Amino acid sequence: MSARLPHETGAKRAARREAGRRAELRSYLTGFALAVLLTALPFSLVAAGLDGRWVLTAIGLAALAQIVVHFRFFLHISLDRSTRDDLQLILFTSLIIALMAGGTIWILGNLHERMM
Amino acid sequence: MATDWGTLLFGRLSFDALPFYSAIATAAASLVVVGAIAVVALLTWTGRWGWLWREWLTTLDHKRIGIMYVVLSLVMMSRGIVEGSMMRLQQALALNAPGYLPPEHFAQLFSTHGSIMIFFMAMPFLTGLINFAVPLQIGARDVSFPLLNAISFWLTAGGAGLMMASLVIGKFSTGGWSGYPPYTDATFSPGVGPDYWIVALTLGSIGSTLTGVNIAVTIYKRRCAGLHLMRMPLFCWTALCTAILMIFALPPLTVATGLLAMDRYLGMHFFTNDGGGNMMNFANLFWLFGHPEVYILILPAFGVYSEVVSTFSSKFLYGYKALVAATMCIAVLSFTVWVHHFFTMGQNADINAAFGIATMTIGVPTGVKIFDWIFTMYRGRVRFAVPMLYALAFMMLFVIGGLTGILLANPAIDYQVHNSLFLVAHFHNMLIPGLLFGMLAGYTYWFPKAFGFRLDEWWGRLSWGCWVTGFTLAFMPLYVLGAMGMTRRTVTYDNPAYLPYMIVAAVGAAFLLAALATLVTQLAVSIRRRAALAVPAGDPWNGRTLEWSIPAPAPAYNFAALPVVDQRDPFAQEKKRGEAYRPGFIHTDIEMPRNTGVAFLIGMGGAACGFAVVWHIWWLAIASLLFVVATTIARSFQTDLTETIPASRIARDEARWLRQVRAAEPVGRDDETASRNMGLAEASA
Amino acid sequence: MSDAIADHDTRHPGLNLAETDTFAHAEAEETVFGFWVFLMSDVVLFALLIAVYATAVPMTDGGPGPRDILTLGPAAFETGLLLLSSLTFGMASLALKYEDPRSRLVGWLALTLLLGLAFLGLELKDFADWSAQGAPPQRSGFLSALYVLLSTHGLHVAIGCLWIAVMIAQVFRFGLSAAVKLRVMRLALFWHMLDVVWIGLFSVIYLVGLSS
Amino acid sequence: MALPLALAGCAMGPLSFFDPLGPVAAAQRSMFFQVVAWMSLVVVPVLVLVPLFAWRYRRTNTRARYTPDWGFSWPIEIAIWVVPIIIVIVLGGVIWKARSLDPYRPIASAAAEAPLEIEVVGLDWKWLFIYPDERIASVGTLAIPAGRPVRFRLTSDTVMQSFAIPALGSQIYAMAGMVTELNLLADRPGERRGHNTQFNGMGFQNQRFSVSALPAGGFADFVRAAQLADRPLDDAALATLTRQGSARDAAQALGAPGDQVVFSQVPPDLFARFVARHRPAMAHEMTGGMASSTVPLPVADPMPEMEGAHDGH
Ligand code: HEO
Ligand code: HEM
Ligand SMILES: [Cu+2]
Repeated sequence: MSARLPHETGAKRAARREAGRRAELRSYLTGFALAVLLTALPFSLVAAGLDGRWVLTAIGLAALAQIVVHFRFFLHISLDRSTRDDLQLILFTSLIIALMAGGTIWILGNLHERMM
Repeated sequence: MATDWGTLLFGRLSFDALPFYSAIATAAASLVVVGAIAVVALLTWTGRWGWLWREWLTTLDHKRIGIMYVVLSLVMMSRGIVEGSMMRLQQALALNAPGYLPPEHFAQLFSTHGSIMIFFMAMPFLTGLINFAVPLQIGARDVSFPLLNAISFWLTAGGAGLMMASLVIGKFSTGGWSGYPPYTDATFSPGVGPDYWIVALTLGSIGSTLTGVNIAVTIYKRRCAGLHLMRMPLFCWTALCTAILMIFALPPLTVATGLLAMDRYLGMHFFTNDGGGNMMNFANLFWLFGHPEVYILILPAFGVYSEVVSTFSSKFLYGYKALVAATMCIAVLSFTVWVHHFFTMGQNADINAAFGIATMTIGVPTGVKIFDWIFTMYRGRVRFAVPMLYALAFMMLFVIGGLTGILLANPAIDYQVHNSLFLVAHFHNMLIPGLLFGMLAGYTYWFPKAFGFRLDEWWGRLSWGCWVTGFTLAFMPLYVLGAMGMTRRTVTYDNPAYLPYMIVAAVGAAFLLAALATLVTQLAVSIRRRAALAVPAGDPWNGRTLEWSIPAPAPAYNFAALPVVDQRDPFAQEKKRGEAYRPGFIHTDIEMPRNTGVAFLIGMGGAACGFAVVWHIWWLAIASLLFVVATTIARSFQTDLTETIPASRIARDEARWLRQVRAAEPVGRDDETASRNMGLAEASA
Repeated sequence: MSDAIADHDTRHPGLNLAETDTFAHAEAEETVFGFWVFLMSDVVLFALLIAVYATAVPMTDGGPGPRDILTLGPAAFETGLLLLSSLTFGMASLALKYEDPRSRLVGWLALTLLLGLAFLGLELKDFADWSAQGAPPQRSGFLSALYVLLSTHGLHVAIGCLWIAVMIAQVFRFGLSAAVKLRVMRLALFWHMLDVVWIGLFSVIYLVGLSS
Repeated sequence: MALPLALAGCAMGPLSFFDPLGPVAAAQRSMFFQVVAWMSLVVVPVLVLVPLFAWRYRRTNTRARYTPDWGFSWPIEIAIWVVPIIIVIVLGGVIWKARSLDPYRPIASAAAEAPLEIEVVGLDWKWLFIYPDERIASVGTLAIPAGRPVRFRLTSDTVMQSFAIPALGSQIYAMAGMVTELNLLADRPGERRGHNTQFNGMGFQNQRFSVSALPAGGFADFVRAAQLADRPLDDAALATLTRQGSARDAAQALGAPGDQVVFSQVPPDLFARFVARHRPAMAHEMTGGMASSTVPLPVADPMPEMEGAHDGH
């Protein structure tokens, strides 16, 4: 697994590098393609003038999916053991956002209803 | 046209901004000016400018930054306490009479007092203690981002400077520390007051956010070998949780003050009465920050108590894991209760009940902590040193504040006592015996590690006595007054039944002033007696954690060799096994960040920008902003940012210290406060 | 540092330099992680602004609402620009990691910069158009929230652009030193996060605002 | 602390819920004692154990046992978690039940009468009470019939304020352009006071009023007297009221004695117009879109004076 096995020859190392690079390039391109797709989808729903609850749901899901795509392919956050630290951080942040933003909308929505 | 040029150059600034509107304001402003001149004169007289610049203003050493935070905090505390006492005196005189303070001055006082105490007394104090102690406790040489640390400090200092400036130039907000619009919007407060409030808080909160990042990363990434999270001293745990709270709880404040600034400066309509504004958004945002904030304040104090109770009971901390779990519970729960600050705004009963119950839930882990400290004393050997006295007073008084907190947490009861002096009593009951006693305990506890000598015990006890008496007299009557319906922020009243309580409270405030005075005296006396109080061996309290295993004062690089730890309370175990004070085998060169004036410049640039924004001096605002940006960019082009402390010097320092240790006579705990205590503890505690 | 660093173990988000530059990789563990923590704080700020915006949508004070001023076309175009810039920054990251010739790294960075500037230009044009239609931020609570939410993101993009420019200068000045690499890595996180935030923005402001 | 409060009882003055005049305040008072009692179960042990342990295990007491390495015990641990949890559950139940004290919730009363409607407008620094059905209004004094529930609807024409009559019950905020509600009941005649609890400027401390819960006949007399008194709430009177100053200042300006004024001939949609001043769209809904609701309030623009008084000079 290690990148610097002492007995590795120069040529072998270069080949490994090239392979690594191609894999990463592919990953960026995949991410880009998925992101384009997940953007185009909700935009076209709205552009087509569709409405209803399901459109809102679709917008939300597409956004969520695209965020995951960005995290996975551009920010290289994965479920690997070694990257759990930042995944936990992201999950904690999501919890805080859910509490704060969700709470805000809940409470202000209720106030709006009762006071305006 | 001349006037246009004046506006262009000086914005709203004019001679009217000077505080000649009342004798008291003029006097206060003069005091600030005279104080500043005196400091400058003293520095010039003693030729200390170079020293100040080299040793302090440009330092990146976490210990010195920590010390500067505490100094800043003590200076601001002096102002805050004087202001609090002025209000107490006013109210003692204000039965059917105007008293000696006009309403507007009184309103400025509670606004500056609250803002200063929270943002420029409490926050710097706890940040200072964390900065000083955490790297030492985790066996690190510095925090993760020393330059950022210094920038945080200088931004905070810049904010504090603006608070002081508001005393001399212009007026401060009259909207309280929570600054609710629409009162603070341009329609109702067109002056500079709320702008000062916004700008000072913004500088402070940027500083705190960056501190939070810095401390969290330091604790995550800089622990010495073997120091697993579950082996960390409790103070580090509370520092970590506080740091996390800072990272996540300050954004709502930034949003709240930022949007208010948009209203005031650009005529937008976030919180205005008209134009589709909605002040309820502000209340919501402010308390999304405000509630976690009070736990940012209290958690480090809890950490100090954990260290202190264990050390001065000569005993293992009871329930370490429970304390860790309770700390984390408090940190997470603190994000779920903010609505209890505006139960009376109009949302439905279900929401109020949900948040009321969530609020009470925090009482459970808090109570666990208190009982854990109680059982730490159980079957211990309790010594009544000053930090322990603070801890004991804290436990007794804090539960009363907790009880009243639980009362407030019940929406139906809060409908009655909200905005009353009952609430003021509650939060001072948490803030003084809880936070402030903790900070003072920490200050007394770590002082010898910072300066190499202990604080005078007698004056410390006297000060403690004044704090406890003063607090009790000044704030317990407010519970009754609140129950009698007296509102907060009231400059005069007409109910004679309030008067006796008000007089008692004023007497209490006098004790609190005395407490401040004795604290200052203690410092002066200790400096004078520093030879007798010196503890060069570094362990005056028979400490248990890593910071006590190094000399006092701690060297710039903290540890000659980075420690390796295999259990909790590592230094206590080392001493027990007779392995303490062993010289390091090999010393290596140590790279430390080189001093730089960049942080100071950025902080002052930020303050200048803030001042310019307050007074609408746009050229200066733009210039100072550009200056900050340019400084940052220029810094990023600098190389050679570290300096090397050669191994030989480290070996020499260490050898000298070990000689001092060997020369020191070990003292038993009975002699802890005697001058024989050179910082070497007797093996059998 | 310990051996753990020598393998693929990344303890920070973003680019993993383990295979190509062990020294910078070891440093990154702390530096890049720290910046990521800061970004989380920033994201919370955006989340709150979005929440405030959501509560402000009905507060039009009789003035224009979302349907009156928002249009899908420009939003889609702006989204495309940002998305493309994420890809170009990804290419820059690879050029950095595999220590390609300097010109290639600078080229990708410059392209990203251009895309960022184009985005800003379009956003400013939107603002100008809306103001011309009688919908300046001072008109209502809704419009205040709209402009502030968008321009907070815009301000971040502007900072990102300035940062890219500085990094281009630093690449010329210092080459691919560890310090430069670490800065570009942090910049990459910043840039990608801005795009993530934009997903939230276009979904809430444009898509939800214009549907139903 | 509870004891002196309880003893103080009526000595607590006219602004205290410890001397309640209605069921809401009475319930709040009893809940106060209930919470104190439950909390005492854990607070008292702390107050006892801290000095006890500190003294018993003081360093000089060498007879006490010393176990430096002891740091955990399951029984203690369980007790210190479980007992508070139980108390929180009990007190949570108290809170859950207390939802019936929601200020918006109408109060049932023996009398089958509909609640008395009162509209409250927060001004700087006085409250204007409008009795829409009676077409009267008052400043500096609030008269209500004892035994008949009252439904308040509140708004503010200036910054946020909080309306409180502690002896009757809950307080609630009033905000410009918005309407909050509060239901209270005085279950017997009596005199108390009310005030604003939310700081709103330099006259804040004067924003108090007297509250008279009158017997049914007394209230009818009050209404009749007000209707007969020749002090219409016309544009001039409104302009005076909305100027900054206390109720006493307003009374003086209107040539009324003392610190109270009672008005007759109150325009029917006055409250709606106050709301509409700050949120035009809302008044439409409130009045079913009647055109009159958007007629602007003929009040003097309070801006110039406000600048001075709020920001000081
Ligand atoms: C350091 C500061 C601090 C701390 C630690 C606390 C802690 C608590 N606070 Fe307080 N507060 C603080 C500072 C403030 N509070 C305020 C306002 C405030 C309000 C709003 C009131 C209103 O505006 O009308 C409520 C409801 C509470 C509740 C509580 C509760 C339940 C706790 C709990 O954390 C207390 C927990 C402790 C307990 C309970 C005692 C020990 C526990 C034992 C013995 C175990 C048994 C416990 C149970 C069975 C529950 N607070 C304000 C007002 C701001 C303003 O308006 O200007 C401030 C500054
Ligand atoms: C030590 C002596 C102190 C005294 C004499 C004192 C006194 C006062 C007084 C008289 C008030 C105004 C009460 C009112 O609204 O009627 C007040 C408010 C306040 N105090 Fe203190 N206080 C002290 C310490 C502290 C400390 C240590 C803190 C915080 C760490 C603090 C935080 C506050 C806050 C936040 C307010 C509310 C301000 C507002 O209404 O906006 N005080 N204090
Ligand atoms: Cu709170």
